[in-house]
Amino acid sequence: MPEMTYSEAINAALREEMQRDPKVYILGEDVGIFGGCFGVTKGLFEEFGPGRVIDTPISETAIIGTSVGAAAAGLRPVPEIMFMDFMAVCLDEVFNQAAKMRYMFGGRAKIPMTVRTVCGAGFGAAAQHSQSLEAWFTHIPGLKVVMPSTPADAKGLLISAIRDNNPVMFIEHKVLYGTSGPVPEGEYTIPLGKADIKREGKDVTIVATSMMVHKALAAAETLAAEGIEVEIVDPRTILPLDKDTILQSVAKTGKLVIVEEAVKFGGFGGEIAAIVTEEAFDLLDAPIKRIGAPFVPVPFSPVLENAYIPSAGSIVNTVKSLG
Amino acid sequence: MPEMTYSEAINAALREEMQRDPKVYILGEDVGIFGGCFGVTKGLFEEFGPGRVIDTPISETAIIGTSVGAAAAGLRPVPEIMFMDFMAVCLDEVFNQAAKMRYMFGGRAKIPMTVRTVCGAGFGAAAQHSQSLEAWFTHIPGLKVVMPSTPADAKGLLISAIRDNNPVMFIEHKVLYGTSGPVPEGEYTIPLGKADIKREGKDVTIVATSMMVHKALAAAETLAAEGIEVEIVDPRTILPLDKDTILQSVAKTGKLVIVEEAVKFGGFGGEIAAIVTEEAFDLLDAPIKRIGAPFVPVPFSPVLENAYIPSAGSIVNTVKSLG
Amino acid sequence: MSFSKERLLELYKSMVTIRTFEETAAELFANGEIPGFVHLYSGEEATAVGVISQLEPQDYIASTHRGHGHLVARGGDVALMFAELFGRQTGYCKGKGGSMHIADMSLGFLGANGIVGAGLPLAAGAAFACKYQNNNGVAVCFFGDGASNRATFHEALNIASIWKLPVIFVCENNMYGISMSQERHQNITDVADRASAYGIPGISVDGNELFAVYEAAEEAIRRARQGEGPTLMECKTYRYRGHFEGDATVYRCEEELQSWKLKDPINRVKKRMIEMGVFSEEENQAIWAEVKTIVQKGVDFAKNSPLPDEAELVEDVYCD
Amino acid sequence: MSFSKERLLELYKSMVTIRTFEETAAELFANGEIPGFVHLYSGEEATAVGVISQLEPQDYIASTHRGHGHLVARGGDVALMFAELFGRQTGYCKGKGGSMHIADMSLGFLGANGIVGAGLPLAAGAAFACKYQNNNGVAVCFFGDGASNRATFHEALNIASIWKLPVIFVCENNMYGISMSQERHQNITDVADRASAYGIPGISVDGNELFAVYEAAEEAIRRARQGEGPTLMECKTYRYRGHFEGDATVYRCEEELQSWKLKDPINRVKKRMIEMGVFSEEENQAIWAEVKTIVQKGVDFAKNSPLPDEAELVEDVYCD
Ligand SMILES: Cc1ncc(C[n+]2csc(CCOP(=O)(O)OP(=O)(O)O)c2C)c(N)n1
Ligand SMILES: Cc1ncc(C[n+]2csc(CCOP(=O)(O)OP(=O)(O)O)c2C)c(N)n1
Ligand SMILES: [Mg+2]
Ligand SMILES: [Mg+2]
Repeated sequence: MPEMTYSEAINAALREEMQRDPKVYILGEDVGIFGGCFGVTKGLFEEFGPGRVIDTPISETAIIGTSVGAAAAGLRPVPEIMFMDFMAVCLDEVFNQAAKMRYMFGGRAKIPMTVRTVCGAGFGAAAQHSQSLEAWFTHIPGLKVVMPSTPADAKGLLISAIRDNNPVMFIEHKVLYGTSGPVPEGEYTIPLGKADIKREGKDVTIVATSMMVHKALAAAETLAAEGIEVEIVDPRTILPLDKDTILQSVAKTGKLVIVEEAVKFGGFGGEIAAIVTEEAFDLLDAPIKRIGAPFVPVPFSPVLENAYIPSAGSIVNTVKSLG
Repeated sequence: MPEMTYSEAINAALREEMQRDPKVYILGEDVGIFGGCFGVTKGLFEEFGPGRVIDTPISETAIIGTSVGAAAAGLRPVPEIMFMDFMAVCLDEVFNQAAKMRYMFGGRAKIPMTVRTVCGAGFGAAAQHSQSLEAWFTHIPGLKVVMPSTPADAKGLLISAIRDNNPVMFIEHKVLYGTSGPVPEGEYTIPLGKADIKREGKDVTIVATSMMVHKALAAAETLAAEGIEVEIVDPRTILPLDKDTILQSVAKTGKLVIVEEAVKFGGFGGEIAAIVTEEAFDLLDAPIKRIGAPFVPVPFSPVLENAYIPSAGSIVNTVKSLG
Repeated sequence: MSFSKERLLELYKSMVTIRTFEETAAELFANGEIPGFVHLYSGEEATAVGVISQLEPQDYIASTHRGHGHLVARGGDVALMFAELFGRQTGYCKGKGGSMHIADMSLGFLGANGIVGAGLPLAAGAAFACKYQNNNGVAVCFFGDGASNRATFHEALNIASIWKLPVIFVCENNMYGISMSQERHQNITDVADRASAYGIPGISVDGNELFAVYEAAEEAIRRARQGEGPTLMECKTYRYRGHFEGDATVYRCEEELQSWKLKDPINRVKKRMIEMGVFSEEENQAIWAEVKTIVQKGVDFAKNSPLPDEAELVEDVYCD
Repeated sequence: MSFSKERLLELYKSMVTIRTFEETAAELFANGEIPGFVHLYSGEEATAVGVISQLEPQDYIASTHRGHGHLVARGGDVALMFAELFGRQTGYCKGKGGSMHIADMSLGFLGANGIVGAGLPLAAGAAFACKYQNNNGVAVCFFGDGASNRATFHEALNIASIWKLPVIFVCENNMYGISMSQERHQNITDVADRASAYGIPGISVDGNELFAVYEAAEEAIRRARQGEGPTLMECKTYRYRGHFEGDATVYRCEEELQSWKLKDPINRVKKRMIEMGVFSEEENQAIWAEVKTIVQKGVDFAKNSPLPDEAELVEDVYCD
């Protein structure tokens, strides 16, 4: 399989879907002639022109609001919100409009919109450009929420998201853009709502999302050297959540550690922990442990930011603490 | 103790704090001559005049944004957002500005703002006027989140919120406005971050918030008749969360049911469940059960809305299912 | 602007249907038969009809919390509307939406909306879809004077202007947003003056005068269809009833209401039609009676319709 | 507007300090010594200085992502600024904020801001506090041409107008929001024209001409202090560098940049001052040298400052 970066994989998914379906278009700030703030949409403007790769004013409410209206009227918009932290300026359009229209209208509308956005710390971008806010979106019926961790997942999941007839939040991680991995040749999709076992193991289950999958993989290497075999479950789609795969893994290992980059308190990890406690209490041999960011905004100074982001070391220690 | 409605208690807290501190003012849509959409601010305009009880345009971003600026400049604004569902149109001002300014500025700012807003279903107000979105706010470091369930709590907590030097989300429940209860005479405050045991019991702990405290109390009566004594913990402030009181109760009962009106998936109940699993796993004699709304927007039709809102009956059944 | 007799009767009947629908809804609400919030449109009929009567099947409408009039003008089925207000299974939204969320996608009616100002970007988006697909469609967005102070107004008008979208932004300036009078909520007299901030035409008309609304809308729709971009159109009008049913309207005076009733949009059309010899007072009575029957039938349909089944609660959230 | 020699030198020195600060930061960033995002202000100095030099101690400023120039003009300490850019414990924000969040509450400087347009309602709120406390203070908000399309612009200007707040909204129109040129992002030429939508005065000036900015700001500040309400003031200017450091500026051409360099705000003041006999070319050189020393000292201070301690991570979230 050819290697591609995460960024290239997303670019390829956008290109292929735009080639396949003329109803697909992308819009956002600087997605056109600039090629995207992180370069993800590079070349698309040249290929598809200003009618389908649309630079917008700094008007997030209009970016999402017009996308919802266009989706209701039959198109398949793929708006980009430059940083996930900015979602709060257009959240009404996502959660009171897009997510609820179908239900409020008695099943008589569909909103096939995929909002691409970028989460994560690690760039020294500080408190308003580094957050992981996926938990908010998982609490909203009507949405789907995707968080790919590898180039192959990113491509296959983005294609599925664009073809899905519901509003999807597609959350990329800025630190992952430059990472490479094998990507299958030819057209393929990965179903939304299907977790992936990123590493098999029998001793402890780790559920990790986005960037944290890589931290978990690094921790797993260290732990393997000490004879502890962890199984890493990457939900990939956190809404809908593939709880069966998680429960099956816990049934095997009896132990669960959840790792998220988001602030731990009120994070999505709590939902996973609660589900497992509720549905598989008897399978558990130890308390469920969660690892996430401390209860502070993301700090700027790299020394602090480093201390903020959950580390492979803390995963190793937590797994070991389970005995 | 005199009886007062929840609405009157809030009104009294606002009046007393405005009398006490000239830096306190209130603003919002129709809070002035109209007396508030739910009548909560009645009489304040007449008493304090248009300079301190300020009718605003339909501009939630400006309502909260100016409040943050005024708070940074030394005032103590108490903005009202008419329905919690509208918070999404001014969320940036709450979470990227108010909540983070102190931290981003290295501890050199304070934002003493109390945002009053209204959650909850039960009015036939449908999907955009009935939500309980408190979970969003608990995930944001820098905020405090209060959800009173009785008139006495509402008054004492609102006074504490207004005197607090941090941004506070004060979440009222529209169905509670008309309910009555005893309220202490004279000035009193209830500290933010201190749970209250609304009923003592030894068999099962129920943690319930806002309107659900009353459903839990009703369920407790039924259960008592069958010989099951539940203890009801009302956190009152969900951020900061008084986890000690919850853990102490679980230490006594060994069983925990969490009840929230919000959509269960991704709700704050998950955080409580996760904390207890993590910190008190060995105390638990049964799986933690959560009760919350199903994964759907709030429906309009009263028959559906009734089925949507967690009921005393479902609490009874859940408690019994723990054996 | 010249109308056949049939056309005039059609417009008139549409206005009468709106009024009758709303006054009937008011009674039903007062009797406790309709739950939730209801915002009625009585007094503003010329605006909905003057604009919507000119739309084609492929066009879109984004409405407001005060949306019944827009859907009636679009040819919505009053029986399905009442059934929705009553929360019945047979309603437009199967009882899941209620008054604030009635929609009819088959009529391009993108829904009433519980969020003030939310319709503006939605309409711009629908207009974008028309332009993108080159199908000659246009979109109309209704919104209030109060809504003109919301974020969405600004962002939607700016983007519609630079994208030259076929959209007509119709401000129904009824002088209040709940209790807040226009002179207290903005420092301008004509909302239409805001058009210049986006480099688009703005026009302010007497929203109680059907033909004034019609004429302005005709030009705005023409511009939109011919690729000349959006128009901001303001219709000055007045709501007869409270903001929602139950509002005691302490913030305005009886004289103001009465002075507007003298300019009643339906009466004005009626007078003109009688003058023009389009119909007699008798024929007018017959129209009201006919409409009343239709509306009453709608109410009966609603009342006799089943309530939703509890199992429906969890349906219609996602699409396959 | 007549200036003493001292006053002129003060204004000039402020502009020179901004330029020197920014060009030094650019070098440090290029060398990998400054982490994160840095948005530099070179070329826009006349705007910051023309406005801010007229403020009183009790006044407030809300700044932007491109905020260094505003804080320097307000008398911010360049050493503390560099320490913040370097993420040091001694920085303005103890290293927690970085370039995008530098604040100095003791100077009424409500912070740079990472959210475009967020400053407008914040400044209106600070102005409200001044008016509420009757302390004769005013607030100034800087924002870009791009920000003028954001929700916050609309809501803040409307509310400031009806509340007659002592606030000056200063649009730094540098013709681009990142890669998006003004002619692509809005259908008007002068952002100041949007003032009429709120019933307030709007004025557009050459933002590269210190005295033009000064004069317009003087009147706007006078109005604000005398209770006449807000002003929207647009300064047409240009940023010399990329949007952020690292931006290759593919969206604009070299000629455009060069044509603006001919209108360099610092050079224009310098020429005028030499003509007026305020200083000689030699004295001018001495000023640059003096500033360079101060800036270099600031850099040294930053470099020699300790990094934050890990324990500080969890401090400063809540206030007692
Ligand atoms: C974002 C938002 N803010 C506030 C409300 C509450 N609200 C509902 S209708 C209304 C007044 C609307 O006034 P206007 O736009 O003039 O329309 P009108 O009711 O006069 O037709 C308000 C404040 C809301 N639904 N949404
Ligand atoms: C709400 C929001 N949207 C987008 C961005 C990303 N962004 C940062 S600066 C910028 C351009 C701002 O343009 P302008 O307001 O003209 O200021 P300038 O950079 O030209 O000084 C953008 C789009 C942001 N920080 N916040
Ligand atoms: Mg109105
Ligand atoms: Mg700019």
